[in-house]
Amino acid sequence: MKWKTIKEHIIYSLLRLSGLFIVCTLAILLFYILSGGIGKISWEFLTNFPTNGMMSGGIFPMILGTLSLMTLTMLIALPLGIFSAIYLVEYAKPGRFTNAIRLAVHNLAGVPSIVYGLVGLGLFVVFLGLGLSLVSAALTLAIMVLPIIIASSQEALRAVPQNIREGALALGSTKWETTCHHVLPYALPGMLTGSILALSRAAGETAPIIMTGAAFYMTHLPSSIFDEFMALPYSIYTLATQSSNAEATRPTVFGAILVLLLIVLCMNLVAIIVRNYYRRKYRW
Amino acid sequence: MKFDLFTLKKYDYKKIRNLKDNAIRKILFGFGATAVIFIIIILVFLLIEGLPFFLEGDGIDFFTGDVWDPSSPNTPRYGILPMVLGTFLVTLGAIVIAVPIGIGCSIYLAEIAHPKIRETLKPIIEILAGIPSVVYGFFALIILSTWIDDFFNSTTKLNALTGSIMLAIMMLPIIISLSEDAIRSVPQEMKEASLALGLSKWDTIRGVVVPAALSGITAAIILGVARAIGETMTVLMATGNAPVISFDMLSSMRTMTATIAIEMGEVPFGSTHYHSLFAVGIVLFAITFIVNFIADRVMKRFREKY
Amino acid sequence: MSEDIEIETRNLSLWYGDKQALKNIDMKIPEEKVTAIIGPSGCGKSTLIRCFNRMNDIIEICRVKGNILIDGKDIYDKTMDVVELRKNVGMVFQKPNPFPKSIYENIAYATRIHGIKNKKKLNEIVEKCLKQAFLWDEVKDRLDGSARSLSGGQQQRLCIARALAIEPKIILMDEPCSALDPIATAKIEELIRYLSEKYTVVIVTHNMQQAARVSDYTAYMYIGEVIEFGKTKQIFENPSEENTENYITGRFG
Amino acid sequence: MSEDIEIETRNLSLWYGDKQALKNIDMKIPEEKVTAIIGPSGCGKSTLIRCFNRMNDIIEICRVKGNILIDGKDIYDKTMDVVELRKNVGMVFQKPNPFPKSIYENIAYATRIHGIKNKKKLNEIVEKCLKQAFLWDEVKDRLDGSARSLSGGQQQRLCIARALAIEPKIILMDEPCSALDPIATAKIEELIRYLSEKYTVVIVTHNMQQAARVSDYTAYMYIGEVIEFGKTKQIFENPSEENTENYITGRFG
Amino acid sequence: STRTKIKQKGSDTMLELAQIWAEEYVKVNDNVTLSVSGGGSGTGIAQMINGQIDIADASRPIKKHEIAIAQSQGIFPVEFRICLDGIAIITSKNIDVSEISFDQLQGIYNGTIKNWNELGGSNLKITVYGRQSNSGTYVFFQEHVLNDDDYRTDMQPLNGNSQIVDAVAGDNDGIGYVGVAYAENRASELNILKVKEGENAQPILPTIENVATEDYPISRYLYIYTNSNPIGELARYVRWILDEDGGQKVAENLGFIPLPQYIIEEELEKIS
Ligand SMILES: Nc1ncnc2c1ncn2[C@@H]1O[C@H](COP(=O)(O)OP(=O)(O)OP(=O)(O)O)[C@@H](O)[C@H]1O
Ligand SMILES: Nc1ncnc2c1ncn2[C@@H]1O[C@H](COP(=O)(O)OP(=O)(O)OP(=O)(O)O)[C@@H](O)[C@H]1O
Ligand SMILES: [Mg+2]
Ligand SMILES: [Mg+2]
Repeated sequence: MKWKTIKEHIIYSLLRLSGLFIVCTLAILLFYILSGGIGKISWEFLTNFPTNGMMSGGIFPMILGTLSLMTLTMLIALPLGIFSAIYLVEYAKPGRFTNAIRLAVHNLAGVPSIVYGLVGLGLFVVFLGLGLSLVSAALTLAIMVLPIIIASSQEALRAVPQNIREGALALGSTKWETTCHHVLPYALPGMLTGSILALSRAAGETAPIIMTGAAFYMTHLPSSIFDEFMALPYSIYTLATQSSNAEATRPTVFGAILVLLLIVLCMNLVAIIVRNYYRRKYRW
Repeated sequence: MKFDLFTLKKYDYKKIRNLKDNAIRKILFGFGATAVIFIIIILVFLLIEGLPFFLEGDGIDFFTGDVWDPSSPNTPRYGILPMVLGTFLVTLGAIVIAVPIGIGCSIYLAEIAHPKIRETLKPIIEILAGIPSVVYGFFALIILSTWIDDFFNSTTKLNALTGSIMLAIMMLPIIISLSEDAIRSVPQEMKEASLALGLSKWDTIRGVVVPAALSGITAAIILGVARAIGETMTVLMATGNAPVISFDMLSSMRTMTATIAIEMGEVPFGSTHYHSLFAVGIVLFAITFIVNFIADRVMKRFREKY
Repeated sequence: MSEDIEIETRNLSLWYGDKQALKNIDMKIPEEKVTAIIGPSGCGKSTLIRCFNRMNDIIEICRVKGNILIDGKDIYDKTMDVVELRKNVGMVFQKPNPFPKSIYENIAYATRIHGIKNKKKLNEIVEKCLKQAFLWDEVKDRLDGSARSLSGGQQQRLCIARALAIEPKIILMDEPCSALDPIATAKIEELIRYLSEKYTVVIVTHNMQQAARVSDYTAYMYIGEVIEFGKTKQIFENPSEENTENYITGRFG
Repeated sequence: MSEDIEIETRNLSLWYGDKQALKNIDMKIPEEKVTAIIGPSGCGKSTLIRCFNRMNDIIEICRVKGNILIDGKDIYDKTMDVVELRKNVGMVFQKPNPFPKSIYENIAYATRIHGIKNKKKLNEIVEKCLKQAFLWDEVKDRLDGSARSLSGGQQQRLCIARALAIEPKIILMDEPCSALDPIATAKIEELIRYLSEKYTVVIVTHNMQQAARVSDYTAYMYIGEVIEFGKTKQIFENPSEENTENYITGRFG
Repeated sequence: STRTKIKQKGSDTMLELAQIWAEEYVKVNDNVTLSVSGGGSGTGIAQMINGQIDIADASRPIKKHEIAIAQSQGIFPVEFRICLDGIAIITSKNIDVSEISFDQLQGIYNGTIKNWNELGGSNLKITVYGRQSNSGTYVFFQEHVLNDDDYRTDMQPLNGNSQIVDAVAGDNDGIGYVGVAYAENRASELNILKVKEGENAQPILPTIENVATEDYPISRYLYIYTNSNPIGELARYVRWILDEDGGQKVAENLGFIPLPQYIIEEELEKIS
């Protein structure tokens, strides 16, 4: 009996250690990134063009590029994803076809981003003639996040209890009234949470945009969505691996990483806050 | 339905509602169909661009050849084996590291940790999951690789192990959060039943909770693996990218994803090399699709159980 | 039975996939009376009353054969407007399911979608329905409060008020008290008795005492069939089937 | 009551957070008899029997005052080994909850952890317990099959067998039949009667007929208090409290 | 906006050069928007062939079959030499070998030489670093030093010159090849080898002068390619690149070797 208690204590300690591992990992990562990048962050850094081979100046065009890429991706993917999820959950009759779609959506959510890049290059850049451009990259990212948005929106819709729908239908509401008044208001936060998380993943994606429209350096901001653009992840990648004077450009890399992390984490934070707020608000 | 808009009167309210209902149904169907078409296009396009490569007669060599050297001035060779092996070993390494830590951590979170600790740890895990892969890659490139080099005194800083460790850290959030869900969805009655038999908490976790959540945990691991297989930037920056057949975790390796990322830019459209990369894409797609499919199945079985 | 018939089922059968849940049910439910449906768990009580407002339509695997006439019209007819039907046949569910909106909105909602947008009129309707459901006094000061903050019994009465607001002729109740405590149950039962003056009420219950207390007619179901249907007093005191008697006297169930 | 006393509660009170769920309960449960606890929903029946094996310990907000003596020992004493206590006081739950393992493992798992590792001995115990639970004949050919593939009633009997395997002296049952059909219920009731020859059985039930059928003693609870406790026959035929009578005759609940 | 867009892409060796060109050029001529990307010489040429860009940067001359493919797509690449570059052979500090011949280099890179002691160094396995296959340096080295042999398969192909410098500096048995500018920048952490073309030739160190005079045997031109002879803004830009006080000066500042005047004249003639 005694030995058993000791043994269990050892096991609990090991389990605790694995929890600690996560904390340490994050702490180390953040420590390096913060200590490398915090000194670089300044108003000038955020609002100026890079100069002198990216050793000085700022990263404004990359920030702007990443943000506009996000916006465009969202404009394409969000309505498409959310409305198709509504169709699939609330309207589609189950059957082989719906099942196949469900399966496809579910499994495509796990397909590597590089494959989407490949398709984006072949399809949008070349076949559709959109060229290396913001819109090609946004379309590529949009089809990449589409399955994720659909899947998480479906989940949010399903989380609305059936008895709410039944309650509304029993009062003589039409299907759309039921969906619009009684399902969407409660599912929307969940749908948005999933979508924001998906988009924040897209914000950090590098591989697909290398192939579809990101440029390392541009002398001016893009003037339309058919121009190339600069983006934080691509700049980080290139500067980290190609720069002839790695020591001199490293602060810029750290600074860019910090900014990218902030953008992504802010999106995550918003998603988490939205979710927690509504989780507390609607407990079925 | 025959319907004249101009004769609509107030008392036709009911008709308007029904009309609206039908219109919206059609619009939504349109959206659903568009999304589906999008998704189908991906598949079709991938196949159109990749299949010619198999048909051109290099198909067999593709799967059996052990040399990948498409830009050789002598004889370009397209053997996918080194990259399949690279992907396999790097992923395996990541599994070995991430699975014990991941399961341990999820048990800790779900069953042992004080609710307050759980509530602080979960956002941390979510933050880890949200960090872009290029950041992990950068970390591997400049910091982790130096540590590995110092510690193992390896011949090269950028090697499979560096990649595996980084991938493990990227897999952990997926494994932990999904397994924690699985463990927490084991019904309370099940735990009570075990406790009521006079079993200790650890006996309950080990003998009842974990076995009951096993398919959920398995699915979590499989999904983590799918993520690792498909990860590009991190391995591109961390593993050194030599397309060799080697079983030494301290040697440089190249994965399928890295191959596409490295070479896609250099190929003239329509060339054999171009199609060969789509062929790699198809293989990668097939592997992740199958892995996800299995995870989906396992997960479904898990859900059905309760 | 000399009363007017409100709902009539003719040889009604129902399948969930391959499984038959209702078997050739013939039943005539009288107008402006309370009819209770009792029977052991899984015998098809819920399934049956969900046929009356075609709530089963939303279950994909469900197939129906036979006819149900309400006021003489076949509700499974192709020309039937289901939305309209459900307006005439209100339903109250086992678990109170108020919308997570304000108390006021819960009642005003259905009224509004059915075309009444006048604010004053809405107010009147809300008040009337809450009064009918014996809830007005308890909530009149907090109509804007969330319906979810009400107690279980109050929520259930709110659901009843909500059903009354669309002015149905029939009210179906599927074990409306099973989630409630005795005091709340007593209030709902009182309400049911009161409603039967103006509405046809069909109530499913597990609780035989409840059936005896509130209903005028009782149907006893067993594995998809209606074994016995008649005046409540007669069923409870002098059942003609042995199966019924066994169930009522608690020999099983 | 002339029997030996197995469980005795002395002035037992219990709170969930601020809410008192049990109020000064004094009760003496006799040995090797079946004691039924009845009462309307939410009155504290489950809470009470979950005190007997300290199952409430795992609910964080739960506080207990007063004493419970089992075989004369205070189980809420500091020196009490909870794991050991639960070994002596088995429990069967409302919903059958077999472990997702094989039928054999369901019974053998706890036994093995409690120190019996000999394969032959384990086999014997499994067989004995399944026989005691009237389940042996139905499952003897598929001991390696999943417990989840059994029917609800079989699962519940498996849970009872599982509880018997650790050789408790007392068996607590919290509405063991509420999820079962009439035939399965009848089997479990038969089993309870049989168990009372060797074990002290405490059963919570909603079903008064069931209490009347299986128990020797009955406790009637109402909002956290034991209103009346005595021989079953007497409680049902001649209750001394009006509240009890109202409940039993179905005037509420 | 009305600015002319010029897309430039290709050699990683020239990435920084191209970027600073762009930076400097818009200071003198704001009528253009320049976008610059790396990816490798092969990438640049391929995308030129695919009609995606206006200027391809290349650290090797275009290949015959590439010209053929281009022409079949209606693209006619015009070549400009824009500066000189030498490729330095580097090892880590602790390798006690100071010179190397073409034969030895070929042996190391095709896999026949595996140990430093075969070169008179200590007994250490050689770890070989090179560039990824779409790099011009990769191809140039393969053609001129390896005599078109295939690289050994366990060479670690890295994505940029700086990665090679990093890797070699941190690896006590590594060898790699990088542009001289990259080697010079980190000279203190590296062992830069003298190179001789034949067995009996004079071993030469890759200094600026030695490359400029083409004495150093692994020297090459860096190129840009346009589709047909450039006109308009594109022509102005190319002219500026070839200008002594413009692009050539930038190149010199970055450690590349500017073109002699007579070559500049030759190249200018290609601009209509
Ligand atoms: N959606 C469904 N799909 C498949 N089978 C169903 C479905 N709903 C009910 N059933 C089955 O139909 C039968 C009748 O179910 P129903 O819910 O009508 O019983 P009930 O009398 O209301 O029982 P309870 O008293 O437990 O509510 C049961 O055997 C049940 O398992
Ligand atoms: N974990 C808990 N936290 C807070 N309150 C609880 C908890 N469990 C039970 N209660 C409350 O304690 C009271 C008694 O509950 P208990 O479950 O013992 O009733 P019961 O008699 O078993 O009812 P039922 O017949 O419905 O099972 C109820 O008011 C209930 O809401
Ligand atoms: Mg029911
Ligand atoms: Mg209970």
